[in-house]
Amino acid sequence: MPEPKPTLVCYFDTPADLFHACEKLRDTGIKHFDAHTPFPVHGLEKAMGLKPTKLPWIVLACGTTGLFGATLMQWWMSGVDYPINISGKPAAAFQAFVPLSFEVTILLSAFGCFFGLWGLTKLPKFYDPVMKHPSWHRATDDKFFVSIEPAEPKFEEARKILESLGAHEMVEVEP
Amino acid sequence: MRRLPILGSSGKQYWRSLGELQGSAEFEASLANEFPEGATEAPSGVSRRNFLSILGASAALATLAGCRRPEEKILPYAKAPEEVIPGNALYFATALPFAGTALGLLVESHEGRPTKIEGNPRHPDSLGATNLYAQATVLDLYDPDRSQHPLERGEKRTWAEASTFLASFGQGLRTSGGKGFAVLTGAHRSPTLAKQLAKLQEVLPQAKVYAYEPLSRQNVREGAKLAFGKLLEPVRDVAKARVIAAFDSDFLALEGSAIKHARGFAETRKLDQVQDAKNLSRLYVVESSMTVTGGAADHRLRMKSGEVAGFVFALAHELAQSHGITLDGDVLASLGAAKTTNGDKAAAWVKALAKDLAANKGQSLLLAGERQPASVHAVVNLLNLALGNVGATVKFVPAFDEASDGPESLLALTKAIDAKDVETLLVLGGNPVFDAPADAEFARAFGSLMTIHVGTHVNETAAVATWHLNQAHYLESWGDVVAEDGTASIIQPLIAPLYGGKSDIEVVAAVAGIQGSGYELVRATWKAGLLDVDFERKWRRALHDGFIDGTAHRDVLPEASTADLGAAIKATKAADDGFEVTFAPDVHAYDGRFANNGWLQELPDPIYKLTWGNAALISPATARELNVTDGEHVTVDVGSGRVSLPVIVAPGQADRSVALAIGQGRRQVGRVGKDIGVDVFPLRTSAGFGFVSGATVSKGPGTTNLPRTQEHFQMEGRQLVRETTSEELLADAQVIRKMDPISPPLLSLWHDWEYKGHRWGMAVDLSTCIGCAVCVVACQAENNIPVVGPDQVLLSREMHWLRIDRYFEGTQDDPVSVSQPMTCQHCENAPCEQVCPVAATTHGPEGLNDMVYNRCIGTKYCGNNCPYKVRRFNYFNFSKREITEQRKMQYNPDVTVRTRGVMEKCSFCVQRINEAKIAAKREGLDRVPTDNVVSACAQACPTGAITFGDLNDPNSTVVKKLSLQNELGYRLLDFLNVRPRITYLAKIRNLNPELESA
Amino acid sequence: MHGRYIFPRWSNRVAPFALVGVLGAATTAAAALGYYGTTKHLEVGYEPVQPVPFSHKLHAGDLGMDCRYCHSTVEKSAFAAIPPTQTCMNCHDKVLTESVKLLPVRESAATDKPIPWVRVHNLPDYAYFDHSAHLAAGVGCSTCHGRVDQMVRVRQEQPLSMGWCLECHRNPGPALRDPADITKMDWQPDPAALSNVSFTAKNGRELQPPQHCSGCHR
Amino acid sequence: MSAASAQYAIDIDERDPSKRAPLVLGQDASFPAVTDRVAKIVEEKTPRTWLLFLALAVSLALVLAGSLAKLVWDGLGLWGLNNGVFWAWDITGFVFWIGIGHAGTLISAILFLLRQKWRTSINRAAEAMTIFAVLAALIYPTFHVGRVWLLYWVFPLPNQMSMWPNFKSPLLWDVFAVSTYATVSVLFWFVGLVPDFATLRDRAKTKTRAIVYGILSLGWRGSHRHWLTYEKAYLIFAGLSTPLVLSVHTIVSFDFATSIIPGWHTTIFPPYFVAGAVFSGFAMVVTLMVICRKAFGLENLLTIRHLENMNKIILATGSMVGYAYGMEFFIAWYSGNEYERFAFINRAFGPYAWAYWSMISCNVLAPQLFWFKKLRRSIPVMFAVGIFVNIGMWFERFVIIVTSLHRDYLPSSWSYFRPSIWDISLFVGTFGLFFTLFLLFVRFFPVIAIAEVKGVMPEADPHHHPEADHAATEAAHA
Repeated sequence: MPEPKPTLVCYFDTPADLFHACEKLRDTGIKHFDAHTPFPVHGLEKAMGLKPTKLPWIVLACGTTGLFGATLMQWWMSGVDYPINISGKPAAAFQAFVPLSFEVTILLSAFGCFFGLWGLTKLPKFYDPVMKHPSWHRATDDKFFVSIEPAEPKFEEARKILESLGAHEMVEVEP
Repeated sequence: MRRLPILGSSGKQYWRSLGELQGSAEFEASLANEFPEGATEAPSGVSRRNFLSILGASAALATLAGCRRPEEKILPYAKAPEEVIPGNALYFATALPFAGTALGLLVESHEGRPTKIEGNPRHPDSLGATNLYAQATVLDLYDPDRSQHPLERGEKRTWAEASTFLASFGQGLRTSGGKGFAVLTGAHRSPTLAKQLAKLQEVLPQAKVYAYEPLSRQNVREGAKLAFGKLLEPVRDVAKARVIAAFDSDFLALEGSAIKHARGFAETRKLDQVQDAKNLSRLYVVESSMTVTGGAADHRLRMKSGEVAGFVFALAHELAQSHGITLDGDVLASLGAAKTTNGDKAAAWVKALAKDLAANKGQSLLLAGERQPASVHAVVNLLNLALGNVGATVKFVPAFDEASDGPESLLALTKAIDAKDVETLLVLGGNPVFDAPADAEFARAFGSLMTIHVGTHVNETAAVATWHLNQAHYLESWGDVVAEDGTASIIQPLIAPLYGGKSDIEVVAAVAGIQGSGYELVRATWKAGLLDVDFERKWRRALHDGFIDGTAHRDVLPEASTADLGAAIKATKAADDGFEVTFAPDVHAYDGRFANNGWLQELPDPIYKLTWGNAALISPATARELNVTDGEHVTVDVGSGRVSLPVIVAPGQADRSVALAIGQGRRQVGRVGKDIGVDVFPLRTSAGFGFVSGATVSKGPGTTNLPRTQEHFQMEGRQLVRETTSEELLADAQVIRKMDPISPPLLSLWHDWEYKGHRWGMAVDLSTCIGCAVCVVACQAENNIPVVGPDQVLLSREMHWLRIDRYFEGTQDDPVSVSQPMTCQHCENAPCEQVCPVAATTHGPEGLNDMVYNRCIGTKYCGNNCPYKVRRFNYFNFSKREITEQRKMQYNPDVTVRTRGVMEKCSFCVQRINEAKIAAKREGLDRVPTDNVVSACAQACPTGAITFGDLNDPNSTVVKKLSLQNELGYRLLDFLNVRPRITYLAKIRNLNPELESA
Repeated sequence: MHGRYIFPRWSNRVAPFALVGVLGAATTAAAALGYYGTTKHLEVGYEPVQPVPFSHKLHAGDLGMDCRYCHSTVEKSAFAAIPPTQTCMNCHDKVLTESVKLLPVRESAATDKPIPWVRVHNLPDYAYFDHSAHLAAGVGCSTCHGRVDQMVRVRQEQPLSMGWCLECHRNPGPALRDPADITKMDWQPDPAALSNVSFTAKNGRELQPPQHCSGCHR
Repeated sequence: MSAASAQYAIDIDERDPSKRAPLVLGQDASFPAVTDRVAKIVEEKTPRTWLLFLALAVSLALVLAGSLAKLVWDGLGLWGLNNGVFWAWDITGFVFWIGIGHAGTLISAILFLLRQKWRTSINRAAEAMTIFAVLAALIYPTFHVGRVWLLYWVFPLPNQMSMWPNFKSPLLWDVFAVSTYATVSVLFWFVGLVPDFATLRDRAKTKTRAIVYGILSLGWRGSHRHWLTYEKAYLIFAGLSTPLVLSVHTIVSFDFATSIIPGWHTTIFPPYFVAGAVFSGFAMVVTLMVICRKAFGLENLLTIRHLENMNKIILATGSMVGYAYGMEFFIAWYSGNEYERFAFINRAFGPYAWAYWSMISCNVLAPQLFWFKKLRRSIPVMFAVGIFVNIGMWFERFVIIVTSLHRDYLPSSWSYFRPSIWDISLFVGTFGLFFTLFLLFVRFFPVIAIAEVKGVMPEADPHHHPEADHAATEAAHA
């Protein structure tokens, strides 16, 4: 196999600088880059040209499953499999099924949301090259990092752009 | 007639007797290893434990279903006794001697274990019902604290040793002609025992026989003597009476043939149509403290027991003066002298009552309480005679024997002992050392003798006796007994003596040197007696029926012979206005003999709902005067003795009259009765045997938390017990219905379930319910309901499935009282069911509200949501707590014994329903024949106030009972739309217009 | 900051493996409990050794004795009584009087001490099963007890669990037979009955096998 | 108290009263400062006082363990319950804790949806409190049953009895509602924690810390591709939790509202219970926050403004609850149903009047102090009121449950409930559990959502220009 290429990592001081940098990279048609920030910088996805996430659809699917699954289960268990006269009410009394169906809907939606999140973000991923950057510890503190992935064809172009914008500690980290 | 649960068309065959089996080896064997289901089904090693292990098991099996079950053994009979079908109950007829009469019983037996007592429908004094004590005797049989061996000065002896002793003892006596020997019996009514005693006196001419009963009926007999010149006993036929006047007499619950009285009373209160309200009887009660009878009265006048005599005299006088009742001149004169009426109300009563009685000649009935002096009984007898009631509502029959069983006989005995005329004493049953009148000083005298005590328990008397011989329980021994009206019954054993005890008959025979077992002796009596010709057939018939046909006395028609009456009347003390103390049997312990019976101790007394012990009842006014409240102690001093005990402030109690219950505070008693209640015998003298005036009562030190099952006796203006008067009812048949609370039309969100097959339901007639609480004990016996003890009752954790609610209306001092049996209503829209998260309580196709113990996880939510609060939770392992090897034998194998942590409640005796249904299936029937299921409460009810059956069966008793449900019927808390299956029939009082105003 | 710990590359593969492992273990555990935890597994096949090597195969099978000769109460009572020693002796005081195997029986007969048979079919005490009711409805011995006539030593054939009872109570048709065949061990439901489920006993009585709680629990 | 008064000076923005006071103050108003301030709590060496409190809490938790063991061994008879009052301290404690468990989710979810930025400083601790409170609450329904070893029967698991639970039972709804709530709260909380764990990981001085926090942070590296999904997930969680938190106490109230016992059977219960829950929840948050900010010097992140806002909510919900109390009485009278009327008269004047009036004074009267700005902003006052409110809310549940049960339809079955020593020990024990968990939380987890706080600071905005901003204010002054 070809020997693995390094990743380029550097950082800016303010969200604003990062924002401009990302816009630049995006406009130059650079795809394989990422921003690492201590908190979500608003509008950055536009600056990076990212598509919206599919998470809501996953949650919707789970929620619907929960709703119908729970209702169906209650109907079958108390109405079909073993109907019992309880307080003179009909065996399958849908009025009584509402609360439980609701709760299960929420529960499954929540699971969908939780696992969907980690699924889409491919976490947990304990090791990542960018963490090798000597000042990485500030990425979760007060600095705003940019990383150019080795897969990026316009790798060198990206480096120039970042240099021009005065990125700090431009380091190539081994994969 | 009500029939036994599993008696189908072929029911009678069960009523077979043990007679032919008696003596046969198999029989003895089968009884000797009297295993319950054990006989074929019980796990061995733990053999008899089956019953209780049910609960262990239900927990264990439910939870540990995971692991292989432990190996279980099955022990079949080696030789099977005839007619015992493992798993099927048998019923045998026998009789219980009680309170001067006999109760004919049918005893349910499982593989030789008597488990439940029912009344014998054909017996004149039980009429298929029972009283509290009959129900509880089966628990007594298995009382682990029963005396289990003969004792000589407290040392264990075998029966072999005891027998040799008895033989030599008798031998010695016979040589001396019985000099210095005396026998002390209770008020027994056994021909065979009488015969043995007679024989004893033949062989021991110098021996004496004394009789003593702490609740003696001597006054009644004396009263007859004073009025008619001979010892007679009254037999009342309340059913024929339209005006009933009871003077300090609890004849519906505790005096004489109470069940018969209650049934008769109920007859006179039944309504088949509204018009019958015209012919209801009217019950007047004059008494010092509220009794069951007083609670059922239409008019109740509270006065000291000591004032009753004066009142009765006044009444007699009034009848003679203004209503042309002819009385002997001397009597009339002394009546005039001795009559007293304390207050206008009493005066008004005399007039009104006299008028009502006079207007109902031949169909009125006067009764005097057993504790009232002979003179009062005499006057009452005369009035009954003069009013033409004798022969109609009351008959007189010859007394069973002439000997007195009153306190004076015990005084005589002590005198004889002190005079060294008596040196050896044989005590047959009873407990004179504990319950003798204080002034007899019997305990002292007793100690100075060589004494032999025969008894089922090691009581105070046994403890100090030279010899104690453990007596066989009446369910273990052969005997016979004569009912009030003379009807004789054979007492046959249901089980071989658990501890090899002997009956009093056998002991006397042994002393007299007569050969033969109890069985032979009893047979001998009757072979020589009525049954002489064709003996075997008649004997079997007698055992089968439970009584001997044609033994009832034909009544003697007495004539007035009042030579000594005048003097007696004058001699009758009138009450002063000091404090009076009255003595009555304790509901729990009776005269002390049931002090170790858990069912009875925990039974709430019918009026004030006290369990476990006794208290002094005082009126609210007196409580204010003494400045005491519930539970605070008072010291009662009658000069000869003083006692300190807690009070209950009792609405309806006569002012300055303190009611005490005898029989509690036993010193020598088993684990149940230990340290329960206060002994009041120190206050009871032969002079003040029924009641005594001139006592001093003062607030004493100390307080006791009284374990009562009801704390609030007001109805808070709620229509729980609905009642009206016959007048109002006749005026407006809908008067009860108009009491329905205003509520929106009861609509249901959905279609109701249909109940096509059986539809079990119950009717409770509040007009005839006297609140005697027999149903409560019957329920406890039938359904393996645990006893929880006073500490738990104090936390209101009693487990009774059926309770009797008591409410007082009117003033605190002089209230009217009503009682209402309360149990699971088996609501068709049961609120308890919907809240159970695991569906442990659900509805069956016949409308039963099923409670499944083994599914219950114990959230207790159902109990919260029950508007009637009839659900009971096993907060501890109550059933396991109280258990002993013997106790287990009483358990009903058809009812699961509940474990800790599960809810329980009335099941409408589902085990009886299922048995009947299965029996029907066996016979290929589609449905259970009419009235083949009777719930335990309905079966035991003396008045038939509770009826149970199939609401879908037009012929069933319950449907007939509900013929007036549109007028009198109502369902409790109906507005909740829970659709209870129990219908209450409103209480109808029959008031005397002249007294309403007064 | 130097010497900051950085996870090794392989650590990224741990998570997926862990996930698969946990899920796998959970499913296996559930499945195992579901199978081994039930009476179907625990009770069926229970075959204790009896104090007397009594062979149902010999008596009920080869000799063709009717079940009710010994279990005489089965039609009258909830309990199918274990026969008293008497019953054995009815024959065995003539047959095999010397047999060593029968020693305990003769002893029992002589001493009146019961033979401690080991219980095979055991229901919890809170479940009230009634033999007579089932026989009256036309449910035969073999339906619940299996081919006892082929068992040298009696063995539990059915789980006797509530679910198992309900199966039949919900659809009794296939188990119903002519009362005459009650003890017929080789009886097979006729295929017709299987298809068109009949809910009437052969004596014409309409059957409603209880499915409500108090049908079996009191 | 000098610190407090100091903030009081800073907190009102002299320059422009129309402008809200900033959410982060003074020397802490920079990214690294915020990180330090919060992370230090976890990193500094264990304080003595903390150990002391932990020891105290743990010993109480042991009381809990003991009480439960004894309870399971001997049976429910240990408690003061009787036949009639089948529920008392057990369900009271359950509803009490569940109620407290409402504030967290409310803050993190509803205030998030309402875009209330001030929530960021308090939501983390509040959510933690929620979870611990729910755990404490779960003890009661679990152990108040007679046969706890069979509790699994409430779940619809296939079994050889072929029995299913009863889906008509409010108690079953409860099981699902509460367990769902517990689960979702934990997930939500954890999602919020991940970025902060990453921060701790990257600051870690020791290898163990790095590994532990590394695992907890799942390897979070602040990638914006992740932030994008993350923020959506957070929003969805908020959207799910909002109806959930409302449903939970609604369903808890169904336990009573769907029954037929006077005093329980009341349609007002759902909103009234939710209001009460928020009420007690916020009271608890204020009580705890007041202590935390002092103990860990968080005055600049947890400003008076935060506390004041919470007190306003306490005042509002307290008044709602007060209104509900009044309304109950009106309806009881208006219904004309004698049983209803009695139930409420009995509440106020019956044997448990003492409980009723303690409830009124704690819940309705105490919060009224917050009408006054000075009191609303006074640390001691809010601390006291917070505690009163929680006492009052316990009494509310006690009053509803016990006074309704001890005297219902038939006077013959009326009784009086007295707690046993075991009722008390168990309740005290639950506090032990709660505080043990909370103390561990403040010591090892970031008590304040670092990333979120940074997110609401003006510097966080990519288009933020400090000097321009300054110019604007200058203009305003001119």
